[in-house]
Amino acid sequence: MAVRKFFLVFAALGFVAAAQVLNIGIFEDLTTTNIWARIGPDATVWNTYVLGGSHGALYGSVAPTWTWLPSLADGFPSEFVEENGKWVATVKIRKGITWTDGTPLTADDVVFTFNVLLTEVGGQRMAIALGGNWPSYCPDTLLAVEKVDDYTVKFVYAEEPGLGEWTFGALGCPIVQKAYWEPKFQAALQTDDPAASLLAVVPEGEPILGGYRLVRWEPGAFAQVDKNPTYYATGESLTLYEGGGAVIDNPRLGYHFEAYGGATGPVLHKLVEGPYVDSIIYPIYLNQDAAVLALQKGEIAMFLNPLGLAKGFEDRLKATPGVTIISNPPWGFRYLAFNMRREPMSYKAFRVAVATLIDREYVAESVFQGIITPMYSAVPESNPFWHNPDVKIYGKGLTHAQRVEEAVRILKGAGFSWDAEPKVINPGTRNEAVVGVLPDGTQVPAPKGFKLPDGRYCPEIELLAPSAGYDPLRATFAIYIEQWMKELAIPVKANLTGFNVIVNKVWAPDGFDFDMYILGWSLGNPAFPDYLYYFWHSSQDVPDGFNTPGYRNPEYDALAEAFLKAKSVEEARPLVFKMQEMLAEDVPYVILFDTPIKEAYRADEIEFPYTEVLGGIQFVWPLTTVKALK
Amino acid sequence: MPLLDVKNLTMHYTTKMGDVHAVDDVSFAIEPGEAIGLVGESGCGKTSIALTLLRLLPDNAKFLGGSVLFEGVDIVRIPEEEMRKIRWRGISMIFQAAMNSLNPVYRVGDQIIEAIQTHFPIDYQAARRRVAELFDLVGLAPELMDRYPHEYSGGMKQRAVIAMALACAPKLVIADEPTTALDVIVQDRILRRIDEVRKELNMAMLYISHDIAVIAEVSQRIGVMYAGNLVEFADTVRIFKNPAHPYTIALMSAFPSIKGEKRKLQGLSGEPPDLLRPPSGCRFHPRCPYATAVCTESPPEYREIQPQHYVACWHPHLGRS
Amino acid sequence: MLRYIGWRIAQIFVTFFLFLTMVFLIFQAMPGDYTKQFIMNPKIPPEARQALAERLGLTGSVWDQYLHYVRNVFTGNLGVSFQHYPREVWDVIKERLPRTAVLFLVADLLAFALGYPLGKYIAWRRGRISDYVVTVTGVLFYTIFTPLLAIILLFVFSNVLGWFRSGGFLTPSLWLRPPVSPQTVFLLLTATICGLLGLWAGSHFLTRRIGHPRPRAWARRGLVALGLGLAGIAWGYSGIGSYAWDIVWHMFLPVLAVTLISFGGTMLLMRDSMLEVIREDYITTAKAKGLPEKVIRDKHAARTALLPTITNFTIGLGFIVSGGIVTETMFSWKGMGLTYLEAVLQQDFPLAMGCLTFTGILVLLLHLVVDVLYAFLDPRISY
Amino acid sequence: MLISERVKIEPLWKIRLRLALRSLRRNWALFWESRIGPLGLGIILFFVLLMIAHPILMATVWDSRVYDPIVGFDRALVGRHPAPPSWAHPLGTDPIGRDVLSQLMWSTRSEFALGVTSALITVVIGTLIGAICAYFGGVIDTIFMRLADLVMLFPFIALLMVLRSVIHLDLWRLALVMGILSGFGGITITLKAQALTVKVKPYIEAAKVAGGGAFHIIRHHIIPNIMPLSFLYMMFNVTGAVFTEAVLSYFGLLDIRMSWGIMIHTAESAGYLGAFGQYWWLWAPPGAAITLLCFAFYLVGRGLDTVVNPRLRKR
Repeated sequence: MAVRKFFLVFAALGFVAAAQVLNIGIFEDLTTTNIWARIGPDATVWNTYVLGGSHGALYGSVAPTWTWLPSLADGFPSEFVEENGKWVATVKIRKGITWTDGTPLTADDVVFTFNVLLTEVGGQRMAIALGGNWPSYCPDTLLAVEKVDDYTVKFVYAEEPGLGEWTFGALGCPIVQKAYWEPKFQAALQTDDPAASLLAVVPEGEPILGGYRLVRWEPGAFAQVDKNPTYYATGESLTLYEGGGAVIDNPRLGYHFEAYGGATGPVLHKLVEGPYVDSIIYPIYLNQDAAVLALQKGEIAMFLNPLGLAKGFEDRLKATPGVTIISNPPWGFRYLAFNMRREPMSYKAFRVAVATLIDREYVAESVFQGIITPMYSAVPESNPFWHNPDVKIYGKGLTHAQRVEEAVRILKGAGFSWDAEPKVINPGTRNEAVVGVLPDGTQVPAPKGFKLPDGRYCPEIELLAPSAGYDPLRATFAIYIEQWMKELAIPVKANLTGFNVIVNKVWAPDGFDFDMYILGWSLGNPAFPDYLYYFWHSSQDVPDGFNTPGYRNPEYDALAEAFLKAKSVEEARPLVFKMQEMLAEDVPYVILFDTPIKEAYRADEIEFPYTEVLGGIQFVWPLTTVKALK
Repeated sequence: MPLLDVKNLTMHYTTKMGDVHAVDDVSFAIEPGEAIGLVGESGCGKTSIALTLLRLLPDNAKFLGGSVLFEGVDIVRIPEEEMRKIRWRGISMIFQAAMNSLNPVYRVGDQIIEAIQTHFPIDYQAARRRVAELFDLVGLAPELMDRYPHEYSGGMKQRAVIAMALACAPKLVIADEPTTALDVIVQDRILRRIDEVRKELNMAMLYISHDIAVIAEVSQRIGVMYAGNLVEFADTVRIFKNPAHPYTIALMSAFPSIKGEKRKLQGLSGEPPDLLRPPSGCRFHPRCPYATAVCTESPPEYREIQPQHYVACWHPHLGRS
Repeated sequence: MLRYIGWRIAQIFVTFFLFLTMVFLIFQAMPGDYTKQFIMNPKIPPEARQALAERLGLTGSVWDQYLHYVRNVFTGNLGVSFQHYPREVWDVIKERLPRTAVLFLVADLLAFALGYPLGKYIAWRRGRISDYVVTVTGVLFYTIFTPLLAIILLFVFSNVLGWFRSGGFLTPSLWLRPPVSPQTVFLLLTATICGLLGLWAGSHFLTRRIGHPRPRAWARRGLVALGLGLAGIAWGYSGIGSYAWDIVWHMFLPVLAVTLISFGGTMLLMRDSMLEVIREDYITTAKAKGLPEKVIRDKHAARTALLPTITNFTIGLGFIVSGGIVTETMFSWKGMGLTYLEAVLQQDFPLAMGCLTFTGILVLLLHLVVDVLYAFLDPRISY
Repeated sequence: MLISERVKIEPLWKIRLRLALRSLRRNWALFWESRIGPLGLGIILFFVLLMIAHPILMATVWDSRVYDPIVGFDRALVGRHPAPPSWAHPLGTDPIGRDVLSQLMWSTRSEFALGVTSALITVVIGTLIGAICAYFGGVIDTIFMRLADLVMLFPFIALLMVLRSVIHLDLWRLALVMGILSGFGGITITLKAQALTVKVKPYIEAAKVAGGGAFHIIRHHIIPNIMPLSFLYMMFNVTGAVFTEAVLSYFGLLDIRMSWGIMIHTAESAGYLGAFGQYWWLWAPPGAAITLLCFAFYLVGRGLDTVVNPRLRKR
């Protein structure tokens, strides 16, 4: 009996298969289906993978070129004009866009969305109370968003906003439907914790704009999204030209838009919006091995992982027929930070010396055999628009012996000294060392007694790094750095420990309690590297701030502020270049390396419009342009 | 022919330290319906004999010779399955520690019924009736049969155990220290009861005790054991009137006088021998006041010095002067 | 009896209270807080994190938090999970528990069904070759490094033979339009198992008056078989049989792993307690009574030796959370163990505390169960 | 004079020694008879050899730059790590080019250190508390017994997973924590039970009458008598400790630079674990090592059990 039923189900499955289905593995379960929570406290990458396609925003940076273009909006926003002390700009909304319940998208929805964020609850804006990414969509300087007519909204700022607050801030905010959320929001306001109540709403049948909507969530097992038949952009073509020009053409809405010089030069990409796949199923795998096996067996077309494939998985999948592996540069970096508030890290010479000692190439090429890429600048070169290729690189291309000598020279130059100074003997040979006997028989003692310029002995330095358990790469790197520094008799101790332990020491409640640490950042929007401000601006050198090294450089501060206030990326670019140079020069961080994002997919099941994209496919997922081949 | 005929029974325990000569060349016979006593200090092999008769010896017991004929069948040589049939139905036993010989997690009645049903194809109710009779017989209220052992007093347990031993109307019942755990008054009553029951059902009885006083009154003949040997065997009166073996004599002198207080074994220095390395010759010679050279050299043979009076000694104490 | 149980429950409450306090203190001692998770995103201003901290009740004096926590627990409220904000911890546990419950219930029962007779057997054949072989094997499985076993099983059954999927508890493609949620299926499975278990226990009670041992045994087997049959039919016709089947099929490997690992414990314990019982006089008596070996072994020796084994087994059931951690990770079985592991790694204190608290309650309850069980199994004990 | 001829007078220590030796011989015989005990002992000895061999090899044949278990790296095989077993690397190399055999041997030391230390701590605490509770009873007893119940309520590994973020768990701290935790746990109850049986022995009374102080009696009479049992539990605790460490390392929760558990973890996080047969040398050796060591100590424990606990002996 049971068996027969079993077959019936298979039959059903067969039927489903007739409609196009993609199986995409993920590694963690959804934690919410509520947009406020998903952008807010539950802003996990997994939620974004599955639900990211559901809501739309006025503007967005379009991969793979990260060109900033209107999506719900009609054309670019107006210039800002000053109206009695406030700064005002208007945005037009495309006509003909409908929610899944058939009602049109109007200014009311946009205004409502922002009003929710602007509402004062318990002495703070809802945006703050909700937390997560909401504050960045609703900057403090944004005063109000008003309806001009059904398809025009007016943004009112206290002062003329820059890219950070405007282009890459408010204009990127996801828009929700007023009709659906208004009553729930009002209800929430009546409770004693409106934010919490709003986050707690389970959005049954919420109308959406995006290409895919969640239809099933089997906690712990899988989630399924189906295509939105009324998706406004279906069939819309976006042509990107090498000259940077872009042309949007939407026959269905009869909408046409050209930007950045329009159709000039050869075409780089022509993306035609889908969604082409009827439904995407996201089975949850709790370890990568399971997912890899599934991929090999063809149970899934690919799996999404923010860290990309580990070397072993790559080795194993290379052999699998039908599986293609792509490699993309990461959008992030792992770094060594100095606590410049403490000796000896406070001495530039010391930091430079350490930077000189670190032989990224050796570790990258020999030890990790190319699974990591050395990095040098605060903006990864994977982002050519912002990356400054010619920043200062200490010790570039030197041999180990030369690095040691160079470092010693620098330190001595700055007044550091030793009881027994390090000397390299028989450099370049197999028994190259800083201690031993010279050919002429003179005994070179082991270096010891590293002293600060003022003659005091250097205090013990602790180098915090994730344990091999958490990240073998950083752990190993830390051990090498420890070795190299010890060679110069610098009293350093690598403390490989849990991630949380490091975070809790670095961001200790009362200020930063560390000497040196190694961690990593994954960076936000590639179109606008505003982290350059947060990580090194002196205003962030406060408890729980992000300027962990305590880098205070008025010149840099000025640049960083100007950068946020810039009106256009062209205006911002030179600033960013200068900032990178200063960072490379002063080394508050030593940018170490990152791992390229390797991704594997079944070329016989899934097709992407492009596979070369910063951060990899997972970084731009979900795609309304992917096609299923089965 | 005797009901049970033990001939030159020899049984040793193998241990890491060597062989323990538990039973050496023991012979005696029991006639149907007769009551026999076996006395000796603890560790002299009495219990070993009992266990041999039921073949309940531990794995390391080694049977070295002789035979045990029960109704003409040599029960040390028959297969286990047949032996199982003889157990309880042919030979049953009243164990030393009655307290522990009942399984605490089953009702007393059921434990007896179990024995009955193993040997007779009768149904539960019939078996219950049988148990009721038995309880009645040993002086227990039949309704007690549905109680658990821990609900019994010492005396009641003892009675229950006796009832159990009688359950299958065996031809021979071995009573190994049947009453040691009980106080004197109860001891006496129970022994009498056993004896009456024996006469009623006309069973043979083998009493085993370290205290000759206890079994004297209920057994017709008495065997005295010392260090694995049966040293003297005769009817009770004879044993008391004129014991022939010096050891028996010593035992007698330990018998309560009128004053009632016991005396230490008289004239006996030293301890019973270590059965790992039993003395040469007569095992009793190191403690024997009358020991001579011959005693130390060769073991005395077990012979009939007078009709129905068997002794193993070079210098038996004959007659009285 | 009732008075005793009442007294025990009182004790349990005290212990539980202390337990709660300990749990609370441990988590208080943990450095940093959940909001640190967002340190990784510079776009989130400190105020926002502050707001979150307040909402999660991470501010306020330790004492207040403590009172708040204890009050909540005793009112059946385990707080709100950080990871799944604003979902209730209890809600999360409710979702994950059935999966673990079924897995471990089945596995532990199998382990017992395997270990109990084996222990009985080798104790009886003390010192023979079979004794050594079985003992050593048992110990080997008992001490094997769980991940290793899991790897081997996955290797053999999933990779080489390809009989089972390498993880998860259902095949998504089969569950696109299911008439029931897996939750329900898991609950029903649990119910079925408990039902059969109850029937098995009950069968002893029902048949206790049947005279001869053999028909009694048959009657018992009959009852259990009947139950099995009915359950099978019920599942078959319920229309969700195939779904249940899918889950059961996924359960195979983890169940096998847990069974192999845990049967040794029962077996060795049973062996030892058998060896002790065998020396009891009533075993000699039983022999003397001329009972067949099998009866002596199974009825007299094993029955008494069972008691300590039962205790151990029952209490063991309580530790499914920690027991699950490794197994569930290896087999991608999203149950209590994994939930706890994640909660700890993510510093989702309420959830982690919830899991611990839950374990505490479970174990304490099982202690009570054991007491009651004893009252039935051992006539000597009467409260 | 006869007497003086017959009885030889010996110094007390000689007699003591002889007795000690005899009992040792007897116990060894029993232990040997258990058969599983010696098997375990054999395996343990094997690991001890591995442990001793490592420093020697490092000092003689192995170039530390290649064979260092933590920062070693074989340039000869660049691009081919993890390399399968070869003459240079009998158990191959791990994903970042370190010699697996060297790691295996090097870790043995820490496993022993960990296991034995924590087990010792456990047993010392357990014995003391057990003895004291048994001797004094009353409030002290109740307190510690309740405490034990409480400790036993906590799932061990789960608890350590939490503690790890409270305490920075390196090898020694882990040993300490585990030792203390299980020391106050179930072991106290068992040892107390044992101590109670000792307490009622007549010679304790005698000692009391002779005016022996409480602690004198505990030290000279009770503890020596529960020692064997403690020793037995020690073996089981070693198993527990090693296993726990392995599991925690496997999850990457410990701050240890190298251990069997971490070896497997490295293989897993580098994505080689699931390839099973293909990269067996990454998981099989450490996995087997963990299993065998736990297995061995457990067997020894059971072997001792037959010595300590007569009821388990063959009759």
